[in-house]
Amino acid sequence: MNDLLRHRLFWPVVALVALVVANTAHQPDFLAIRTLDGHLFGSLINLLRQGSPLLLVALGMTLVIATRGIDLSVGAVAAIAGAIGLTFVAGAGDPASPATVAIACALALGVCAVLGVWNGFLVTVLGIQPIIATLVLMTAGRGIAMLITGGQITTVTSAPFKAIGTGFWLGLPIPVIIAAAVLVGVALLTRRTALGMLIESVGVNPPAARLAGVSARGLTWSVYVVSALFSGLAGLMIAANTMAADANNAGLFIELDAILAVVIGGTSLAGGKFSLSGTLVGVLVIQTLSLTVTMLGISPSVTPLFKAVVVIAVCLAQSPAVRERLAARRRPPAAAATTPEVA
Amino acid sequence: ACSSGSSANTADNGGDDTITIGFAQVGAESGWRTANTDSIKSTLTADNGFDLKFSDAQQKQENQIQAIRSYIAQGVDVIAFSPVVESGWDAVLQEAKQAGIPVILTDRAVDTDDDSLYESFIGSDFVEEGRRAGEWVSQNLGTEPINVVELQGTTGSAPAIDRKEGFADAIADNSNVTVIDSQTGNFTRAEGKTVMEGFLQAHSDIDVVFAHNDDMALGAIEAIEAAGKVPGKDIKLISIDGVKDGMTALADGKISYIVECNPLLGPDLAEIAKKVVAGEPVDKRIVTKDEAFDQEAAKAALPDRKY
Amino acid sequence: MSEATAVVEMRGITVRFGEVLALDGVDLTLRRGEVHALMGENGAGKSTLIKTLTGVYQPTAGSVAVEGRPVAFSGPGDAQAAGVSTVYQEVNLCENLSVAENVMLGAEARRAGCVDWRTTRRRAADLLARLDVRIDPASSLGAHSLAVQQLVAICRSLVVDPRVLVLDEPTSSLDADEVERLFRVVRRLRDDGVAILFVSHFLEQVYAISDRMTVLRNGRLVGEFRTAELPRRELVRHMIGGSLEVLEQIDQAPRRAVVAGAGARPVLQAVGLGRKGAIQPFDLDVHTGEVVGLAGLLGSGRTELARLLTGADRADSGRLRVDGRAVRFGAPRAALRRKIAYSSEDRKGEGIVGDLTVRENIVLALQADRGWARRLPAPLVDEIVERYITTLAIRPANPDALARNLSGGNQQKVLLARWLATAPRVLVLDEPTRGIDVGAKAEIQRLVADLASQGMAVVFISAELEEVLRLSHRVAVLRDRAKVGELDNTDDVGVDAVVDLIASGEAS
Amino acid sequence: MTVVESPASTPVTMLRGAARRVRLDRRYLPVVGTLVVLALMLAVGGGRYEGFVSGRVLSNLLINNAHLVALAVGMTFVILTGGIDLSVGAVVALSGIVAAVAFRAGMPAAVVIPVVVLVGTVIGLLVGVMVHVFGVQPFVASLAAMFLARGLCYVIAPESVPIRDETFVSFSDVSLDLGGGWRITGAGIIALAVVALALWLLHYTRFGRTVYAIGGSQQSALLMGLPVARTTVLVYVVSGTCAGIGGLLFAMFSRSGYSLTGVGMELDAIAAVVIGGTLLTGGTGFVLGSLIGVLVLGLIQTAITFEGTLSSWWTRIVIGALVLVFVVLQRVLAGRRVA
Ligand SMILES: Nc1ncnc2c1ncn2[C@@H]1O[C@H](COP(=O)(O)OP(=O)(O)OP(=O)(O)O)[C@@H](O)[C@H]1O
Ligand SMILES: Nc1ncnc2c1ncn2[C@@H]1O[C@H](COP(=O)(O)OP(=O)(O)OP(=O)(O)O)[C@@H](O)[C@H]1O
Ligand SMILES: [Mg+2]
Ligand SMILES: [Mg+2]
Repeated sequence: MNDLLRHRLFWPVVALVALVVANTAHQPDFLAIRTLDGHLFGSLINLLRQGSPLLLVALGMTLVIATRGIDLSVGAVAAIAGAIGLTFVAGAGDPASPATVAIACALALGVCAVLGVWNGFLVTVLGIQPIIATLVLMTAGRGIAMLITGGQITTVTSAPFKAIGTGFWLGLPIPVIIAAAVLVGVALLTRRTALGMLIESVGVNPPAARLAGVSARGLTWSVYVVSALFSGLAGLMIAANTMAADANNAGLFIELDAILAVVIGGTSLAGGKFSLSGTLVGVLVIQTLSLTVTMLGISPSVTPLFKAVVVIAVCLAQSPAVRERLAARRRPPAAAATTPEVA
Repeated sequence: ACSSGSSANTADNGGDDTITIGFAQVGAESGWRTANTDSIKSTLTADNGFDLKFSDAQQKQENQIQAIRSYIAQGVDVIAFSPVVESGWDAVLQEAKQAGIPVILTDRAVDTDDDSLYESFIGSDFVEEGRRAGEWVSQNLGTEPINVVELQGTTGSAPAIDRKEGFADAIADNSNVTVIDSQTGNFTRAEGKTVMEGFLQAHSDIDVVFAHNDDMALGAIEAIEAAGKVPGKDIKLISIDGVKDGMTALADGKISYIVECNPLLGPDLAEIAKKVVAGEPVDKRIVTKDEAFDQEAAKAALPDRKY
Repeated sequence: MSEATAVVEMRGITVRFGEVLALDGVDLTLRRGEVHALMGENGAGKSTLIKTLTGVYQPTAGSVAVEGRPVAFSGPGDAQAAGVSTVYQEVNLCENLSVAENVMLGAEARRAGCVDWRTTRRRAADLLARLDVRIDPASSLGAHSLAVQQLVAICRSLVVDPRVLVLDEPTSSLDADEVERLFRVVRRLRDDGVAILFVSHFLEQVYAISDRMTVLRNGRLVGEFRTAELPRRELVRHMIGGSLEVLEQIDQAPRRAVVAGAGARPVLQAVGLGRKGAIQPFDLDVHTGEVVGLAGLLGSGRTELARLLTGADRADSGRLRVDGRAVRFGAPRAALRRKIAYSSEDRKGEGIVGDLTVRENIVLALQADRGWARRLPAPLVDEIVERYITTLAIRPANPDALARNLSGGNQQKVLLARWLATAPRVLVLDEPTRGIDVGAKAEIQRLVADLASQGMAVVFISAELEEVLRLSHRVAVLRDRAKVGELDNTDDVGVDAVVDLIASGEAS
Repeated sequence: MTVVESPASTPVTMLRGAARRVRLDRRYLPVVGTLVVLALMLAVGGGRYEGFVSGRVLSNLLINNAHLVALAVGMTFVILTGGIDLSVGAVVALSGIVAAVAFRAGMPAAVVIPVVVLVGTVIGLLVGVMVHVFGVQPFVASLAAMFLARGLCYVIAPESVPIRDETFVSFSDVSLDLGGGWRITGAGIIALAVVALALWLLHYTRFGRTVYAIGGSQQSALLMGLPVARTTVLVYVVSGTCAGIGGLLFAMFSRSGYSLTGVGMELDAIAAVVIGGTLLTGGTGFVLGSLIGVLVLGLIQTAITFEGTLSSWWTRIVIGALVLVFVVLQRVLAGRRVA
């Protein structure tokens, strides 16, 4: 019981459950999952589908943050990916052919990889602070996306492309499958290999990691590439969701949501230890929060207030000070360390 | 030497009657805005006797004020702009007035006590747009009890406030029409879709969607279709703007009615600007001719729709 | 000395960190005008006791009284205000500020609400002069070596005219000269009636300066003793608890082995290697099975030399050869590829990765060398970690403890384990015994000798000249950031010879 | 000795003194780098556009960005401690709205102005308490405060509210002509006063020194016995207050309050601070740098207007590119730092 209470993710999960309960109380079939033509439908499925792009972006962000960095350009990169994907499909002879769509996606992801390389270059080679390095692409990126779409909202009809955003496979929404696959992939890659530990060492103490022969530059660099790739994938999903490449609004402010998700999940912005499951919980909390606003019919003008209250509540409950107090009530008093570090 | 910004611009002080016009655009936040920009850029050309200085404020009032100040410093002949916000322009407009540069507003009005700060306003009436949408709903669908959900524009923006108000006004005396929910979809397709998905979860009895712009309506269509319903039949959609994608959906019967909000302000602006520079009197308020379309009208209009 | 009045009385102090009972009912009495040594092995609880005194930790049980009045400091600020001034074990200063600012921070001279920089700087300069630290007070602290920083930290503790001065291993990276200077100041303060709590693993220093000592073992109080009445062997027995095995080890600590195959090709050879502003070009050969000691005063450039050998810093002149082949190290990684490892003197800044576990810290370098894709198999990791925890007696012996929660000495051991785990051919150790207790120090020295006899080449840096001499086959002497000579360490070479060389720059 | 000082000696010694100071303090290099690039940009702009380097255009830099100067100053404090404050943009909107609504309700300027600044202070205090007492990460704490402030804006008045109070309007109309096209407004003077106050706070008070110490190492600052708790909270209070002042200045600038003002303004403030040579990791930086940073951003905006033909997308791309050129040049000039 104590262990459970002290778990890092205890309060975020409580918040998540509370939101789900509130929704269910308001709308009893909130938890119901129906099948329609063999596809799963229902609020929860919707939630997962809508949360998929955010999860992708947040996964990349988690890795970047673990190295003490931050990537503000994710939204712009997503917009670029969507713009490239849809513009290519629109221009192709046969928009409905899977081959066209495959090429479009490959092209978009390829460009995103280049953008990631660019970010990584600014951070690792030129040594520009990550927040500014990625701010450059955040600003310019939407311009590039608009340049690609000519300032229009490109609209296309292409069934295979649309499937990326709204399709089903084995009864499950394709975006959910993609996001889950990426999550599992990243988890395996970081936890089954030594990648996770090495990234964390770079985040905790860069000089020490360097002396230990960790190729900090290579790792940091690739983390930005990964982040851009995942953002690109998210961008394709966002574009496919409405089949429109909206250079201005696709993935707008997604960087803030992603960072928030990462932090709610218990990964510190100071770098170091990261938690992928935490990020997943964070994403679910944020996505459920947005849905709750609609479900409960909260007025648009108080929506930000509502969000602020929930975020503050989760953060305070998670805070060491409050946990210490809670723990103190349950156990014989412990030495309260005012500094985390000990000589 | 180059200290006084208001010194005459060298480009047009000879016999040559090119008009230097500084245009401060809001941004490029939507397809509508891009069409608006295109119209202005393609009308105010050198061939038509204009030297256009164009700037994009990226949706920020401070950038727009900055741009106007800079136009004053550069000594243009006319300043035109689409204000991001209604209020807060007195100071900079005063500066323009002192420098003797006439100002023309497009698309959105400014809220000021001093009418002399600008020459003319060209644009639509957002309240009227909302009212027309509301009237259509009330007359055509409100013959039996219906539930309406509203997809609002960006919270606090003038079009969102005015369209909501106009719509509410128009349906006020029809007890059949009830707005059961209203959320912001931020004028974007993606959010329009997300919010509509939420609406569909939260309410099983939606008859009509009123979207403050076409993009949100298009997003809502996606959501309705994904939920296995037929837009235009099970749920009817009304929206405002009349961009090409919206008109296509209207022609396909997915949207039932669109109130136009005409972005092609270029020709009007050119005409007014010439008059203002020539010192001729102009109307203080020029409301653009906005049409409204149903399916038939859309089919007819679509082939030569430019934006 | 007569029983003077007690300034600080700590009674029954118990401190618990989660499962770890760091202190268990410990008493400590500090009297006016005495130097009181706090003794114990690594992890015995010395630093924790000190931090409890200064309010960094709140005790689970027990009481603290200063001048007879019970106190509960809520932080070092409080303690300082009550006249308890402390130098903590790791240098805790701000590298981004100047030396003068670091010394005076929180005690700046003020005039009319404004910081009076002129007076502030002058007072800082005076204090530095008192310890004979000859550096520019306006220079940035980060530009100075760890030893200098330690001296600055000591200066800082003297700013407020303390009634109680707590020094947690202040001498760990100071050379003999610096220590003597520090002791002069300490004695003067003692004579002025200040109570001084002193922690050190150097027994000579403890015996030279302290009047009385309190010995801790495993978080428990062993007892309080008068220094004059406690023979060294007895003290060590108290510290390590009964068994005298370690003592024997210390006595028969290895004397250097015979120089192996002189004239053979060196594993590592530096020719004219140098870096502007850091160290002048130097030549150095390191052979297999050889321990090369680096001797020199504080700031003489030993660390810089070591960093150039191992790619930690890039050389801007000269060449480096491994097995006779020219190499160029752009980063430590390149050096590690060639099995050349460097253990930094700055374990907090460049050594320990605090938020990782002991296990991860130990295998970090090995894993980095293998590449991320080939994770070390878990059984192998466990075996390695197990082995080093046992050999180096790392405490707590829990591989899953966070490295930052270990005591200073144990962190040093973890660091050492990291480099040993990579099985290097050349191991460059910069102050590896810094802050390590007598037993562990003997163990490490033996380890170095053993490794050398098994064919490893070791470059050994230590502030303790005796230690360098005891272990090395050859000693390279540095002065003013230049290598000034080299000695074959035959039996007749003593500390004096090296000191002469340092002083004159010529081999005697 | 009564030697008559040779006329040449004064400037020479002065120069030497300056040179020594520059050589002494590598810490000033980033700021100097920023200044040099600013000058470079002016030169290029002046060559390219007519009337670019004129008193009027340059005065406009401060007039148009007075609010941003206030924000950047507050942000500098926070960033120096290694924190970040994302709430400032929303606080600008909130205090602007509060001002507009209060004036609309007929309250006198003497009441409204302090209240408006206080709004910022309170939000800053909230962030500070969350950060320090509850150990919430600054990014998240201030993000929550941003939502909170934005939400309050919508609740108070979703529409844009004009300010017509005569005292206020006449005060915001204050404009001193300095000759040659140069002028300064009341807002500009307030902004400069904020900068001066910040300079004093940071360099001549213990509070300021503690700010730097915390940025260097919070743990060390704590063990050094500095008032870390109080300072951490205060830093956010300062930033909040500056944001309140920024809101006031923006209200003077736009003579209205609007719930959507200042979206993304926090990023501009952060960018200005960082361009001004302050490290986001804390501990190094100068408030004057932040002032220059704001001017640089303003200059980029001005250059774009002068270019006159950029489409929306090219505007964004060019802004991004200029920021990049700037940061890279500054790094080259200031030399590589160990990250
Ligand atoms: N914050 C903490 N969390 C968990 N354990 C801790 C913490 N601080 C100290 N310890 C444990 O308390 C014990 C005492 O540590 P302390 O630092 O006081 O030792 P020390 O006597 O100073 O040793 P050294 O000579 O190596 O510096 C150690 O076992 C250490 O691991
Ligand atoms: N980054 C730096 N910038 C400027 N000077 C430095 C820098 N690092 C070290 N120094 C100076 O260079 C000299 C050599 O320092 P180094 O640390 O190499 O000496 P050392 O012999 O290892 O001494 P120590 O016993 O202190 O470790 C010292 O005077 C130090 O202050
Ligand atoms: Mg210790
Ligand atoms: Mg050294």
